[in-house]
Amino acid sequence: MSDATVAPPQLAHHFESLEKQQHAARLGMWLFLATEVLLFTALFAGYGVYRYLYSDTFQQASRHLHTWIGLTNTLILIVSSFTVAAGLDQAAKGKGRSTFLLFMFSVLCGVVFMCFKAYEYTHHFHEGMLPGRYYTFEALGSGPGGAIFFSLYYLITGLHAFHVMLGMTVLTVIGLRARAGRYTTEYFVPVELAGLYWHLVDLIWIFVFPLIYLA
Amino acid sequence: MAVSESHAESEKLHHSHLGRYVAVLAALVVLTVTTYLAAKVHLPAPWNVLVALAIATAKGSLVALFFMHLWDQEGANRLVFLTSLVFVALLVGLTLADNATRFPLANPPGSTGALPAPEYVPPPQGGATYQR
Amino acid sequence: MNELLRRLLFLPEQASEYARQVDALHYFVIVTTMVAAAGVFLAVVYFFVRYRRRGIDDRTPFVHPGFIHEALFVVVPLALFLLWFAIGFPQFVRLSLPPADAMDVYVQGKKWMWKFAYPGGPSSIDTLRVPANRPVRLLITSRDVIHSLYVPALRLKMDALPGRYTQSWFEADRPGRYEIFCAEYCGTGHSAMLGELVVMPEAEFDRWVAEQRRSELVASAQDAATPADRVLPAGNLVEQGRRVASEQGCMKCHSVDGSRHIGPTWVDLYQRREKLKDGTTVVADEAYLTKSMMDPAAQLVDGYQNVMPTYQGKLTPPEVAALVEYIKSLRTQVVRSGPSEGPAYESIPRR
Amino acid sequence: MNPSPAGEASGSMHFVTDQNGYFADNYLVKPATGLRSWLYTLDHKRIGVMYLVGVSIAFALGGFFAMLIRLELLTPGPTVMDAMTYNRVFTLHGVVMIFLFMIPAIPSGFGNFFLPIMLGAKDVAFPRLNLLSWYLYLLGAAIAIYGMVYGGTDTGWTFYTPYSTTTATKVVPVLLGAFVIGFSSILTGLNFIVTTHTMRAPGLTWGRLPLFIWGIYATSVIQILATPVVGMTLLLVAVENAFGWGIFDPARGGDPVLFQHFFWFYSHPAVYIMILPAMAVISEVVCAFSRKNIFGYKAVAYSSLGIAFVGFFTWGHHLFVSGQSVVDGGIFGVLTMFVGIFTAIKVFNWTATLYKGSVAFTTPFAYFVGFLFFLVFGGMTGVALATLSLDVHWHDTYFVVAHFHFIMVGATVMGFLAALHYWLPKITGRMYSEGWGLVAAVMIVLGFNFTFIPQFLLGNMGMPRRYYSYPEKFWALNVASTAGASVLALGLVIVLVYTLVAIRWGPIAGRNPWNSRGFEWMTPSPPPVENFEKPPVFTHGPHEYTDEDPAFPAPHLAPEPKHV
Repeated sequence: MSDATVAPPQLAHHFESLEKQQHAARLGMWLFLATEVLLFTALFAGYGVYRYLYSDTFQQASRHLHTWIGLTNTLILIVSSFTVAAGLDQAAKGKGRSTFLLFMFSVLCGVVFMCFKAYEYTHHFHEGMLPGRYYTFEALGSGPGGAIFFSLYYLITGLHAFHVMLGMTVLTVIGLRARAGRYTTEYFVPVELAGLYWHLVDLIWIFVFPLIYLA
Repeated sequence: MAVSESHAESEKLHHSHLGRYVAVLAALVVLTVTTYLAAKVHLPAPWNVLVALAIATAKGSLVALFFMHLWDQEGANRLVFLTSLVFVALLVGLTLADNATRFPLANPPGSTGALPAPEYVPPPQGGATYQR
Repeated sequence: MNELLRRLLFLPEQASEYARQVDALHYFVIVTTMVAAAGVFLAVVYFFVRYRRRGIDDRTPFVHPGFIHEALFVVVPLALFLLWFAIGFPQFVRLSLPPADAMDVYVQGKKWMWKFAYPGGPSSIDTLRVPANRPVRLLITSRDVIHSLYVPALRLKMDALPGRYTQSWFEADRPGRYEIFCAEYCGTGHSAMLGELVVMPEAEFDRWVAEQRRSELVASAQDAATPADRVLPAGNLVEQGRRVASEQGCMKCHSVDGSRHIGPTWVDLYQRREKLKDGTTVVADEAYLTKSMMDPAAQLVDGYQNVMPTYQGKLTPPEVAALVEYIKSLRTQVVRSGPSEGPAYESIPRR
Repeated sequence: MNPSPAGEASGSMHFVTDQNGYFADNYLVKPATGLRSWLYTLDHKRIGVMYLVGVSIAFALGGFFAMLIRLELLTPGPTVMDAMTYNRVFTLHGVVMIFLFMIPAIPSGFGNFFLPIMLGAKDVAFPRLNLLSWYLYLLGAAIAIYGMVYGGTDTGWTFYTPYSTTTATKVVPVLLGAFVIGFSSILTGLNFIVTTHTMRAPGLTWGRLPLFIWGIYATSVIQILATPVVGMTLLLVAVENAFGWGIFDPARGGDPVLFQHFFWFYSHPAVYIMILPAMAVISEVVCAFSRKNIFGYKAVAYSSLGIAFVGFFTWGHHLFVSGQSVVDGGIFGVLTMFVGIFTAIKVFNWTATLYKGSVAFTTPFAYFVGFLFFLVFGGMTGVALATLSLDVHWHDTYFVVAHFHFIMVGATVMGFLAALHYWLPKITGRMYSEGWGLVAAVMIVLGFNFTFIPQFLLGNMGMPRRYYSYPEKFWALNVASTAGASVLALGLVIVLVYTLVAIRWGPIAGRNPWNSRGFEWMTPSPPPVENFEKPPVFTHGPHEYTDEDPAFPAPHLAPEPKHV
């Protein structure tokens, strides 16, 4: 670089300024989030169609789920989202250590979320509430809607759980880096992006909860 | 221009938003409880879902606008997210419209509005032999 | 004019008024397409000739389009396309909404054959017989994967979806025989899933239906009646074959209603691909059928016992031929007793 | 409009070229020439070149399968293979051509190479993501080809359920391969959008962007928004095929038509992923070879975005006879009419660009003429196909096959070939043989017409697609089509041969052999590693031929190509 000022260490060689680089990273992340939204869209559209076609069965099926787990998990994710947002706030002030602690709290929330999910899945396995071919649950009658509901249930919550785990990994890595003082008040865009990802996971769950548990 | 845009974005993040976050958290918790209670109220057919979805949209907007800072950002990022939502609506809307307005027998048998199942034997897995 | 354009564009015959209407739109669309493509091409050629490059460093003026240019570029094609739509969509709506007085035919696609069933009447395989000048509604379904019933002469096509019905209708006005194709890819036999549409004059069709219903009764009464009681139409190979089969006791082991008995059913036997005991397969053609009568143990169908005696010397060659013809006749129309396919057809609402 | 001060406009002027105009310290030799330096490269140009090699191999492979199909259809009955093999071959042809060639060809190949250069940037915004995208492409291709070789797939590239979930052949690897390639496509699109937004050189406003960028940008939007949906859909089919718990299975109340909705929600816009980049190339070529600014810059630029957007609203026109409701049919039918308009706008503007120009008939221009004719005919037959009552007759017949080959081969491959000839001097620094180029172009255009015009007629006669055998009345036209395909294939082989010869032994092209004023010609050929010494400053749009422009020195500085 032939710029007069010394380039900050995080500046990649092909960007002219750190601000532009961060702008690019942010835009890239938003585009990525858009693809994530559309990844889930196919499942939500499938849900919408079958909810329309088998509305009675779907309503009954959702009554056989543990609403209290859904509610608790929703609250857990909301709180974890809050701590992630607060962690970003701390990072902007250069307090890497409190960012780390807040992020770890969110990861803990994620762990609790996954535990509830695991408990729920185990319960379903025993009841025969399984997807597609393996569906043996009898309480919903012999109509075809039940197997589809549980196919969709596992696909949506499973894909979401996969994203929760990815998010936990990202938060851990970025949290550790924040504690190690890798980010400054000028450069903390990775913290921001990790937060965005976690918020998206929360955002999707906000729609999953009423559709699956309260339908 | 991109430069001023990125500058403004970074600037806004430097203000502390903690107070705002707390307010949003409170609102989200209240809305979550509301949606749970609303589901217990018995409403005529489509309304339960619509109410639940309306509340979810409100919650989602809060998360997107304040936790994800779309409120502070400009131009491209908002547009990206909005566009993706337009396409969500598009896919869900037009596929649903198809099922809702079809020749009723073309919907899966056993579903609302369709007639009882006609004879259907699923083909055996991998059975690509002549059955003639 | 219609005939000339139809032949120029290689379109098949037009067996219905609807086909002629669609073709009229077809001519309009194709002619405008060709004019547009030729127009653009000629414009390029003209510009090339007129503004050929003179030197490698030519200067050219900076040309700005006027608003009127861009508006024309949008409005002219849009108007044209919307006109196409305005003509085509009502035709499509008409095709999608059968009239209330249409006769129903149930169509079932299956790897790789078409089955047509008339409510309360006969059913047939691969041959769809319909009366001319009478609306016919097709209720189409499939037993396995998606097929698509395609009758080029009627400009009609509709997918057969497994486990549910789609509908279409037509009113053929030219008696004759027309091809039926499967248009949705369905596996190795896709291109062999051919059928035939036979449009019959109304009176002839009614006679045919009555005859089918009668022969159904005859078939169900056959066990009671003795062959000698029946008047046999001479000179009809199929009828002779039926008689020979009864006389020789073939019906003790082979069914003609599709059910499994001691031996394989004769329904659809002709051209069927049979899996043999030794694991090979054979197509049940004339040669195989004849051979099986003479030496039944040689190519035994998998799943059946070797119990059939040889008919070597018991059947004369004309009798063998008659039997083969009879078996072949069981291919295109399955004579079956009882109501036809398609539950609850009467309650199917019309839209 | 006024030319920028010399040196400002092209920082690259300081690079030293030899007396022939060949820049020795280019990206091909810097930072190193070993295989490792290519495999680990983050240079967008090298990644672009690797993509070009990859897609060319895929194109050859797909072309080979196409010839097998044409050979089999030479006679009505079995000719050289059995029905199962034939079904696998046409599936292979479709999958290879679409997922391995068409979708990445122009955006990932030429787009990677030229998008940053035209923006005056040193690289794309996320070089590592760019390399990852290339390796995902390779991985996806490997998985898909594994599936196709060991077991084969006989579903056709459309994977319609329930056929694809019940067939005995190996569908899952091909689905997963397509899924992985989809992610590669998403990453490329994401990279290009961010690059266009954030890395434009000073003075390069949106209103001055080369039209190639606009086309690639619109393509990227589709890639980002549509690909995830098909990824999920293919995954659902794979899960249903492997474990029996998908949601399309009619035996469990599923709706096979829903699969078609999901599939075409991606695959119709995917058609625009394939054609928009070709349109983008043509927008450059028509300006360069008529030495004229584009007629209606805004119209051409915005119509790309229009296609990208409205292209999403039309997927249901693939479902007119699938049991879709009449209401949806009407909605999709009328919306499809609108997407045709954007293409019409482009066609008219390209044609009008020649007006008062200085038109040179070179190989790229020959492909432009072919492209224009094929696009108009293919595009209008596409709109005709969306005319609902006509579609009922044409759906799933050879008419459809001919229509989309007019767009995919007629337009996209012509665009690809135009780009190849136009930019070969920039990418390799060497020139191809113009004589052979024109011979091949004529063969390709004529061979193409002979291949696919008979197929339009076959479709009119009613021959359904994916037919292994056919009634004898279709024979003559099938023979004509096969004959045409042979000429087309021969033309393509000639292109391959002289291109390879040119890369190794071609005459040195110099910085700007076409004397074009596209921004990519401001840097030496082949370009240096970071494209420009310092970011160029732009004071006007591309392709303005009104005055002297110091950024594009007069031709006597870069005279006739010379042999080394």
